Amino acid sequence: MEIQTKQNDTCVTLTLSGRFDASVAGSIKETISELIDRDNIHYVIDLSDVSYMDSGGLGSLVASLRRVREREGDIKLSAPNCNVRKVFELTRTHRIFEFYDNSTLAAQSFQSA
Amino acid sequence: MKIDYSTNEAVTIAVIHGRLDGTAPALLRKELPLQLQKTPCLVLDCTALEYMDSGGLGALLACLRIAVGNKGDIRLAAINAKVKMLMELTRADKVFQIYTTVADAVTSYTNQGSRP
Amino acid sequence: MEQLELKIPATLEQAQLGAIAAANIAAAYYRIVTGQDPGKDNAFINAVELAVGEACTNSVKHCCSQCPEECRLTVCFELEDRKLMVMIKDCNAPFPFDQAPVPDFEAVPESGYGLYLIEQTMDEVHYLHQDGQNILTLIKTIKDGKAKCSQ
Amino acid sequence: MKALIVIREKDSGWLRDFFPAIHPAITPICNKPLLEYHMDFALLSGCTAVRIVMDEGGNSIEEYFQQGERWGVAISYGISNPDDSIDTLIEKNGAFCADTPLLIMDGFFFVHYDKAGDLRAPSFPADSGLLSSCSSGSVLFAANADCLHNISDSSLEADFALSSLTSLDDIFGISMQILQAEQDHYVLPGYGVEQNVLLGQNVTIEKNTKIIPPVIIGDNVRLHGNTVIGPDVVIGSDVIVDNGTRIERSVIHTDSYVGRDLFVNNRIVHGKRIISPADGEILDISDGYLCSSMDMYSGSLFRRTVNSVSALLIFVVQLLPYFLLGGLRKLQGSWQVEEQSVLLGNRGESLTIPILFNRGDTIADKLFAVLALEKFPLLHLVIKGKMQLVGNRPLSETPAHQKLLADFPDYLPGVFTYAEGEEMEEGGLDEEIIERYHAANRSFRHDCGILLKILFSNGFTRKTAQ
Repeated sequence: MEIQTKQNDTCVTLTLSGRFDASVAGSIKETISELIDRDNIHYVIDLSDVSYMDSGGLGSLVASLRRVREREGDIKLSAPNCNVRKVFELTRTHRIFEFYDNSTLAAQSFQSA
Repeated sequence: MKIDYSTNEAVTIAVIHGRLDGTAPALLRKELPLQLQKTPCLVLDCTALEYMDSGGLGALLACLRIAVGNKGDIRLAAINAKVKMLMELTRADKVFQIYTTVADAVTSYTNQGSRP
Repeated sequence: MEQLELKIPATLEQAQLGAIAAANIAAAYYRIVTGQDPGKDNAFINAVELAVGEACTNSVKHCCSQCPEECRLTVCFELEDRKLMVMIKDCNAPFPFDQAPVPDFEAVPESGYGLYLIEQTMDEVHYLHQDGQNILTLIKTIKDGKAKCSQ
Repeated sequence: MKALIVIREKDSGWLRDFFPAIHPAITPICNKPLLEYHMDFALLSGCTAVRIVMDEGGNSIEEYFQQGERWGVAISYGISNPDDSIDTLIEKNGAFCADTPLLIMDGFFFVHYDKAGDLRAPSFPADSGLLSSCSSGSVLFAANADCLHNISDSSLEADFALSSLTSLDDIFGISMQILQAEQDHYVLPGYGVEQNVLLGQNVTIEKNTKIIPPVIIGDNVRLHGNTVIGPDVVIGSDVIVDNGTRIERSVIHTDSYVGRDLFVNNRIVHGKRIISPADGEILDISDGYLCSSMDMYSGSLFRRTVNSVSALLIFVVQLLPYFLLGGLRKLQGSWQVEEQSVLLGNRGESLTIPILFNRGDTIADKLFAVLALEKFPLLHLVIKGKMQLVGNRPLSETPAHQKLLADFPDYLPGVFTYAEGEEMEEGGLDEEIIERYHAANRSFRHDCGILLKILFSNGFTRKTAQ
């Protein structure tokens, strides 16, 4: 799985593509925590290109969200496919994330906030 | 399930507590007829009867037959909505006389005498 | 339908292989049984992929031996008219399958969703520990052609 | 134009107490899920794409509607948070809502419309505004996403109405309204067989079953004998209604089994659960026993009393000849009787009964057989209500028979048997078929016919076994 990072003044956009499962979950969590240490607190994670996510991948997102929320930041997600949505729904974690049609819309929401 | 009995003149009032399902119906089939032998006219106070399944209803019908056999009757009082639905579903409400309060059920014996 | 068996080294990267294989085998069986192309987001295939992926990840995570590469995880697939059965066998210590707690959703835990997801996506899940092996059996039935959700 | 359908748990969650296994948005209204009516409405209004936004359980909806192939419209899905306003939802679903007129259905309600009427664009004026609303939601029209912010509360005229869904009675009431008066307003699955009756595929209707319109029945439904369905009944798909049950003014959901000799009136049946929509009372039928008739109560009181009275009658008629001819046969030594324990039902109760053999060829033996006097010792069992006067051939108490009875719930042993009525020799396959057929279609008239046939028409041809 690849990660592209793009930063603008209000938030960092991470675009993931491929299979977001337990084997890569650890590295994602580290990437985000490094960014947090460099005082980036608002994130948009674009899932449009993620074909599969398991509880490992989900766990890393939940952990990162908890860390970011401690610094009054937020993580917004965009365009999860049916497969990925199902994992959020079944684990009821869809209630703690905000979902947007695409990453630009999610980024804009940080501006107006 | 637990039943306590009290009798005034010719009518026995049986207060039934808990649930009439599982093994309770067999208990009822043994216990109630003994009471019916003494006084065939019986009022079943169902205020504390939470739930009854069809096994329980079957047992009640068996006891009814014994009561009617001895020129008596079993009249139900204060049944809750679930029991009422079960009885309507199985048309058992056409077989039993059902009263809203125990008092009505008891007085129904005094003026009507036994089963109409 | 005879059994298809897959032996995977017990590492996280290889566990991913289990999930991908499961998805493709499920797709193949789906075509055989319904005679139709499963299409993009097929509920049956997605469910099998997720459940087998979780099961493989769990068993790899709890792999007992110090050198996981030697330790092997077996995944076998079997189709019985419309029921796909997937058995995941490993040599780990037995685990209390039926006391596995349902996640406390209010607390939003960061892990422990695996077994719950398996049970939610599969029609039947059975676990037994036999002659030194954990055997987790996942069963999913291929519904009629349109893979409609059963009300 | 595109449609944005918003389903919020806070408006619809109350339904989960009644139907825990399904998402409230696909609760059946009449014989179709609620959301499918919304879909038809969006299509009729000229929408080419639909987005369903939910804050709970979206996945089961997605599995049902998938990408909308069945409706020829592009359906997509969004996840919302419970307290998202319409503006936030428009922002979150920005790509979908960008530069297109929007029909927004936010809330939990039923849209009353007539598919014959033309709901297309002309009825949607240029500016945005409220089209229709009710206590539990509203339908808005926005010429484009950004003019939504100043949605004027000017209510635009619209030729459809909303009714709120806040109680089970609302849902039951609308189902009845559609069933009785508005069947042609909506696209309802099923084939119009006769006035006000819609049938699905593979519907089996057995002997003397009555259907009183208006009735709607789904696919793979089996109505056993002697059932009365209607008026005002909706039956979903994959439903079995067992013998002698009467259903009136009720909705039976898909995958339900309604037991025998029951009276379902003003109820919603959902699997093993019976609900009274008026007061929301729920009765869970935990034991399969209720789903089949109770033996103590099998058949009406009326039928059991007639049973014992006619047994008494035959008893009196046979009394004298039985002792006379019986005595004679004992003298001649052709009297042979055996005790046999027979099964009474599939719950394992059994009863020992005397079996008299029609042996010997003297006048007494033959007369004994012709008058069916071997039945005499069994008649008191009928009077006591332990056996039927006319029923199945009593099966001896053997494990094989016990197993046979497991899938023969209608078995009720009788003194006079169906097999005799049809002059079947014992133990044949067709004898079993006859026994099962008659048991399934048992009715009072039917039993009398068999009885008379046994006693009179083939009485004279009864031979004595040599």
